[in-house]
Amino acid sequence: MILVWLIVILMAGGVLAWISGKVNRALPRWIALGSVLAVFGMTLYLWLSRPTPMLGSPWLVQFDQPWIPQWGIGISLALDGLSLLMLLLTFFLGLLSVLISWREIQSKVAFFHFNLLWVMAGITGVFLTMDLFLFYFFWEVMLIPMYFLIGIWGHENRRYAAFKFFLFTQASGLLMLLAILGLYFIHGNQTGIYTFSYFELLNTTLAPEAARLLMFGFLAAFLVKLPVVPFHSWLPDAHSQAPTAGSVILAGLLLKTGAYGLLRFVIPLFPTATVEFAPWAMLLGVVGILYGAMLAFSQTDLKRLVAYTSVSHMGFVILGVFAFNEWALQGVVMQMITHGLSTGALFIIAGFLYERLHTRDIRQMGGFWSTAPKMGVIAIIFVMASLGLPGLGNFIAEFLTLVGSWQANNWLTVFATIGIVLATIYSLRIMQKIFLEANHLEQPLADLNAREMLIAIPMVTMILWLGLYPQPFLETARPSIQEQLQAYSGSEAKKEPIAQANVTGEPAIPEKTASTEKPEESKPYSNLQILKSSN
Amino acid sequence: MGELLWLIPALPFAGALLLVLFGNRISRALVSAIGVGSVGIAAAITLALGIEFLSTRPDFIRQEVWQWFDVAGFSPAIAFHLDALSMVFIFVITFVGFLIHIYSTEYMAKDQDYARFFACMNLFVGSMLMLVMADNLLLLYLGWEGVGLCSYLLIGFWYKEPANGYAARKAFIITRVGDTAMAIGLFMLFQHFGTLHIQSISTEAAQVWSVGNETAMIIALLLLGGAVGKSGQLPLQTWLPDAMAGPTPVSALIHAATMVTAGVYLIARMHVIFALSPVAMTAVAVIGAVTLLIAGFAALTQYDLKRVLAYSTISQIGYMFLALGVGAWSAGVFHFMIHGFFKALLFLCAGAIILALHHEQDMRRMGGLRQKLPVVFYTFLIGAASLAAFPLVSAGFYSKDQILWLQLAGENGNIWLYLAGLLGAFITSIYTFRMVFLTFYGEEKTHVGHKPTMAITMPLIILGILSFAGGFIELPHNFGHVVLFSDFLAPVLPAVQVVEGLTQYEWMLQLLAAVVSLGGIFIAYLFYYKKPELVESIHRSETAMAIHRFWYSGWGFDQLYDTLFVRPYVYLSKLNKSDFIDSVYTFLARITQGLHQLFSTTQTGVMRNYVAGIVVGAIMILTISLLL
Amino acid sequence: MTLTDFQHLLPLLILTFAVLVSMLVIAVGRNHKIMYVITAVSFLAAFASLFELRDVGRYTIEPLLVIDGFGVFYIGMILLTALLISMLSYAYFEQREERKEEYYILLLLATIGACMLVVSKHFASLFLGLEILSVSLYALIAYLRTRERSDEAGIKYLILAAFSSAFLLFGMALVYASTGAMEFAGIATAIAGFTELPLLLLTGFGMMIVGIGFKLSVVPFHMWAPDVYEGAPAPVTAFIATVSKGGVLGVLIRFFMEVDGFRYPTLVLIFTIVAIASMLAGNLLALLQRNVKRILAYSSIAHLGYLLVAFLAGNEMGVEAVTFYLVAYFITTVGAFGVVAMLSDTERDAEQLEDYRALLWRRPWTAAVFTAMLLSLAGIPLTAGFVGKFYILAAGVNTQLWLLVVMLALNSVIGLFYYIRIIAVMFQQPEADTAIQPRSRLRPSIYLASVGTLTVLALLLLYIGVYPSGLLQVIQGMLATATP
Amino acid sequence: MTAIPIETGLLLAGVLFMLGLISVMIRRNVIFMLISVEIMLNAAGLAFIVAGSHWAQPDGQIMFIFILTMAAAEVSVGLALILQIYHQLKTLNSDAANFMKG
Repeated sequence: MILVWLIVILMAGGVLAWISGKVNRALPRWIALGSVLAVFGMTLYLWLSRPTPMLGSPWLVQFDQPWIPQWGIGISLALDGLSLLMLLLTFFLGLLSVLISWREIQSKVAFFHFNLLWVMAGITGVFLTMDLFLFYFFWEVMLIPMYFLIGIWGHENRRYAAFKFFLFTQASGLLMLLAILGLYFIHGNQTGIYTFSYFELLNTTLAPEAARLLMFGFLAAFLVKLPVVPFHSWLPDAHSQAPTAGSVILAGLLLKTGAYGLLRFVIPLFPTATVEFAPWAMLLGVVGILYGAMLAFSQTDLKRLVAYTSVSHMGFVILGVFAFNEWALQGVVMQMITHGLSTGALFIIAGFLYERLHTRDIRQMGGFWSTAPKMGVIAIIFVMASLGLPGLGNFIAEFLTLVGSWQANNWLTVFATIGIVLATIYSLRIMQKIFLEANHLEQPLADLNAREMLIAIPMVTMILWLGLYPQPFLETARPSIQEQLQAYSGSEAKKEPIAQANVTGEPAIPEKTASTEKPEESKPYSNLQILKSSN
Repeated sequence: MGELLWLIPALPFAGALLLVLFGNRISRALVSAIGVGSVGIAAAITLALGIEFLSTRPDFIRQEVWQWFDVAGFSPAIAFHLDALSMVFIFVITFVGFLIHIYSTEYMAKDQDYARFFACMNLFVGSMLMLVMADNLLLLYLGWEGVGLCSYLLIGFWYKEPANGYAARKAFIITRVGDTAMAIGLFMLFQHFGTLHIQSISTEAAQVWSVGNETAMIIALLLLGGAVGKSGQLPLQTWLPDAMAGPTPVSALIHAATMVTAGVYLIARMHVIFALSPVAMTAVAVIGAVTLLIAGFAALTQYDLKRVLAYSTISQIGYMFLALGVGAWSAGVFHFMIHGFFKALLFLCAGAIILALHHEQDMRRMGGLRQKLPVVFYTFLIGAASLAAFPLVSAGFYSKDQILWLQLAGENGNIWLYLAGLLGAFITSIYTFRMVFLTFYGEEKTHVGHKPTMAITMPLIILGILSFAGGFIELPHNFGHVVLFSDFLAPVLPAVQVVEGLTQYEWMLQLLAAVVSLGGIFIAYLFYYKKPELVESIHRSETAMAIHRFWYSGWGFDQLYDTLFVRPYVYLSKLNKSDFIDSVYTFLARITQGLHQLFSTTQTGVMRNYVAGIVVGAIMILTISLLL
Repeated sequence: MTLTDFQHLLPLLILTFAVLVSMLVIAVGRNHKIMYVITAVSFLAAFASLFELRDVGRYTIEPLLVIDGFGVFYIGMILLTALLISMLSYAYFEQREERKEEYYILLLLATIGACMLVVSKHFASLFLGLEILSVSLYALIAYLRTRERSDEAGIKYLILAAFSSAFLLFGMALVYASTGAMEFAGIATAIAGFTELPLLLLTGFGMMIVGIGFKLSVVPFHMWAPDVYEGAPAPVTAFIATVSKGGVLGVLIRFFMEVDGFRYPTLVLIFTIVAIASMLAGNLLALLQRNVKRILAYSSIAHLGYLLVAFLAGNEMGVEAVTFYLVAYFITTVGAFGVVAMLSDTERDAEQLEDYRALLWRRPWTAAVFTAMLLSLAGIPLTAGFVGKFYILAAGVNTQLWLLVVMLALNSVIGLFYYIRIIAVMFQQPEADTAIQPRSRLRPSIYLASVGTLTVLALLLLYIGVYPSGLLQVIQGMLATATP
Repeated sequence: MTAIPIETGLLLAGVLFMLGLISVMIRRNVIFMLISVEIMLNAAGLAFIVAGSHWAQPDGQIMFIFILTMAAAEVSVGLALILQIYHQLKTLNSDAANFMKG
């Protein structure tokens, strides 16, 4: 029930914030802050109170309630380590988003906070639902408020950006809807039970051809959202035009829903098809890493630059997801969190600068270190995080991802690793152009004030914590990651799962009754991986 | 004592943290106290630990602070491993680091970003200690990248000058190229051993792989890539001369004594892997030999005092690589230590000179400083003697002689490598004393402003003593036969196998080395003191000047990389600034708009056209229904 | 005709009675409010009488009509829609035409026609219903005589509708000629006897499609739609878009189910082409259009295309999907035109995109309702339109009409563009000059009627969007009894 | 009286229909367009009568009566509208009524 409350509090808070705008201009902010704090507290409590799941199942909390029984749709919410981490990230960034908007947003405050909270409600729903219909429902619910956030409070080119964002995500989402329906009917025809329940659909037996098509349907949505390179072009516009809170939520959370979808749905639902597609997906990832990094280097709009770094970083996510091993997937989960923090922080800094300078053009910046050293220190920490400096969270993420992907594909990993050099190039350029060199400004740039430090310090703490002692997070994610990999540990061992599946037409899905391996048992399996892949 | 191990890196880190948080709000004295004090205490602990280490002689001391993370068996810890090799490095880092910190309190006294400087320096010392004390390669990598960051921050310390920023980025990016190779090496190591714990890898690798194993070779070469990047060896050496843009204490600490030798440490640390691959060993030696020559020639032509020293650093690290490449592990590490002393000394002296001459670095505008800065002169002379391997009385002689000797006598030795080393030694002594003569002799060209005080001279004197006396702990066996150093390292690094029957000729080679060194000094004396017109005559020759320019530019590597990598990348990137993929979607949108326009023209508003439309539709439907 | 026959025809009879009473009332004296009340009450009464027929099963009034769950549901839908439209009309006409009373007679008549359509099972009743509907519509469209565009729309609709009726009739005649029956069931039996469909029959079907297609305004018979939508008064437009099309679609479904038209690949092919063309042309035409009423016209063309997708699924689920979608579409369309009607002034309807600029800041609730309607048209969750579109897609996927389904998805995206374009205009920052533009406000009481209607519609929209189960249950229950 | 074959009758109706159709397409005068539509409707009525006589049923003729009635209603509304149009445009040219397009 706590899961429903999470969503309900956010939605109700949003409506309340909207209404309260009539009473008082500041009230919406406090209401928004209060509701986000409430849900953050609840999630934190969940995390602290139950660090390990019940034996044999990765699920920590579940909630089931029929919704549209005629179609087998239920309000089925479930929380495992992965979703828990994502929720923590969501509410953490949500809290910061409310704080950064405190000064930035001055028009239509009430409606802004309504949208902010509803985006978060949608994202929360996406991370929690175990019903594909409901998943799609929330997937769309998060779009509209986001559209408004960009379209109303964005920068000069906001309408174009908002349109682009909406059309891209909607188009890809519809393809996913088709795939969901396809799966629904295939499953229904097989078993006679028509349901959208994730747990039921996991048991669907798919012909290879059908599996491939359905997988592409799901992929379409997630790859666009992630985004992967040929489908990324909505992102720079949306990110650069959105208000700071919008950018933070876009980069920190919305992109993560794509990664989450890959982990939660694509991998377990289509084990054989994904194995087949894996090299291509990894290639897309690598292309994304390199292409994004290259484009980031040439941008002059700070937010656009950071947006392209997101493209690059998200390349690691898809690279890792399709490596199918625990290291890579843990790396992906870490990447989701750390990228949320580091890129979010960079956007926040861009927001701070914009508030002071009213420009995002880095050609008009420079030398701010001398007058704003605090901002400089914060910036350098996150710039370093973005180039993957060890000791900061992103390093753990990228290193684990690459270690994992190396087991799967050597050459692509090599190119992905080269991406880190390119990351260095663009990251240092940010530092150079904004904080170093000579200062052209007539008035000195004000350094961070207390409220801004209140935003920055937690992020720095988090990124350091993630870099130096990520174990609590990894521990939380572990059971669910092992669950997602279930389908692979079986087929990988047989060495040629694809060929087999094609001959018999039956993908190698192991019995679901064989529940999660215990953490202690993970080691032999990983050894198996090591021995298997020789080059 | 062993439980204090973690304090050694933690103290500088703590110092850095304090300075970052409060540096702008506290007095300079307190900043110095924190900055210098943290490293000083670390040095004291190192000393205490070292004494205990020497007396008890354990194989190693390990201390795990916490488990970093643990993913499916990949479980690196934040754990420190202290053995003889690390001991040597820690010693150099903390002591030289401490001295340089003291020196900096005076050198940087007038700088407005005093706290930032010490914060970065402390951070550097901490990271460097992390690097050499790590018990697994991932933690080592953390230190490795950490020092890279500090190097970046400190090279670009005076950030208002864009050129400094450029040099800083160049350093970071080029070393990152090497690091990428190293990272891939780590992936491979992990793939094969399921761990990055150095000791486990070393023991297992020796069991699993035989000599000549291809995987071992690839891994060794990849690690070498990392080492080459960090240590400024060919082909990634180009960043080091530019790195001199940083304050001189930085050059002394990071770009001479410690960080740039991280590559040496890495190879020595992973010597088991390297030993398994003759190809990689040869590669190390050849890279060393070629680098030391190229850098030596380049050093000959530089006018900037610090650039000469930078090239000489590259060249001397070449020697270390040369030693490592033939399996003379302890000789390489020995040279590292001695080099750390005398190169730090030389840089600090150079810093004193630069400070005295109002940040003048061009040797052509120096001269006659012998009387004005006597302490600097004599300590510089000791350093120069050591660098030039002045026979018998300099530490450098013993360390370099050992390397040269083992090129021939060592099992993997090679006459060409030896000759390269010998030629290098000759050039070294020429450019070294060129510096001495140009700077300290002749007439005074620039007014001496700041006279160094205690904070500068004391470190110089201490380092001078070390550069002079450091060599006596390891003497050739026909000449005292002191093997304190190699004995100390023996549990970690195997001794080199000396070919039978060559030992008797060792004195001839020593003599040759001495002659070469003295010959170099003589030539420098001739050209730059006695008969400067000889230099003039060289400058008149067109070919000589072409070569001069070529050497001066560091053998054209910068231009080469510029045309090969930098400019194409920047060009491509700028070309695609607006993202051509975006135009695909724009095109789609255009098409849709075009279709809209097209369809709109059918809506004429004239009723007869609508009638016609219906008729056309009817005809189509009837055609379909009748024909199909 | 027996008493039970009358009982089953009660809704139609009530409406007819209301028409007669209205005429008498007008003859006695003109009063807008009374007329409005009579109309509303009669709609309500007719709707209430439907509850008697809820579990009717299948009751035929030979040879013309059949009352079954399907028909009852559609009649209910039509009646409610008509009621809502009449409520909107009251406010709309109050401030315009001086002779506004006859409007309600025409509205009632048109509604009777539509109701007739959905229960007819014979060409004659089909024709009668269609023509009652059409002839009333001619007058309704041109009701605001003083407006040029109203007349233009009226004459266009008249000529074109009559023209297409001729096709329909000729087609019917040909079908009759080749089968000898005008009852749907009779035609079905006759067709079942043929080994190969005779040319005459195919030609007849083809010509009927022209007639029906015109009423549904599907491509290529769609060209009248934007002009008529633009020219007609906003409530009438809403009526054309909903009741008229719903009725025709109802009879189409009935006819097709009866003769099992889905067995014939030719017919399926024709409808497939028509569906795809409608979706594409409708959406593309609307893309950069700046007249909101025309946008809605084009969007209705596209929506009919979507509906045909579910229709082509040809099974129970398809019919359910069509019905569900129609409900959602009715609510949405009436709501959208309601907003248009509410914002209109005495001079002209609020149809230019500029009229909506910064609406959110001027009239936030109206803008919110309109936004909800547009999002529903676009098929965004939390609205009925989403569930409807989902249902259609489900029906399509179920019968593996991949081409149609993918086209639908693609077109939804194109459609999205112009819906959110309107929304974007409404959300724009108010500019100094438009903000102060004075707008004549209606009397509060009348204003409230519209506001109430819109609120009800918006709530319904959300309710169905969030909890479609209830409606779904009703539809499935009603239709289960009907499908032959 | 011998029965006329159904094909002949339908052919006549078809020709009539085509005549009406073509003249709707080519005429500009609204009144003539209306008349042409009436011709088409009557063609349909004729077809019904032919079909009805072929099947020996009264249904065709009943339909014809319906059509006649409907056509009358349509013409009356139509003429009223045409009057309005003429008032406003001062012409009966249907092409002039093209204010709405695009």
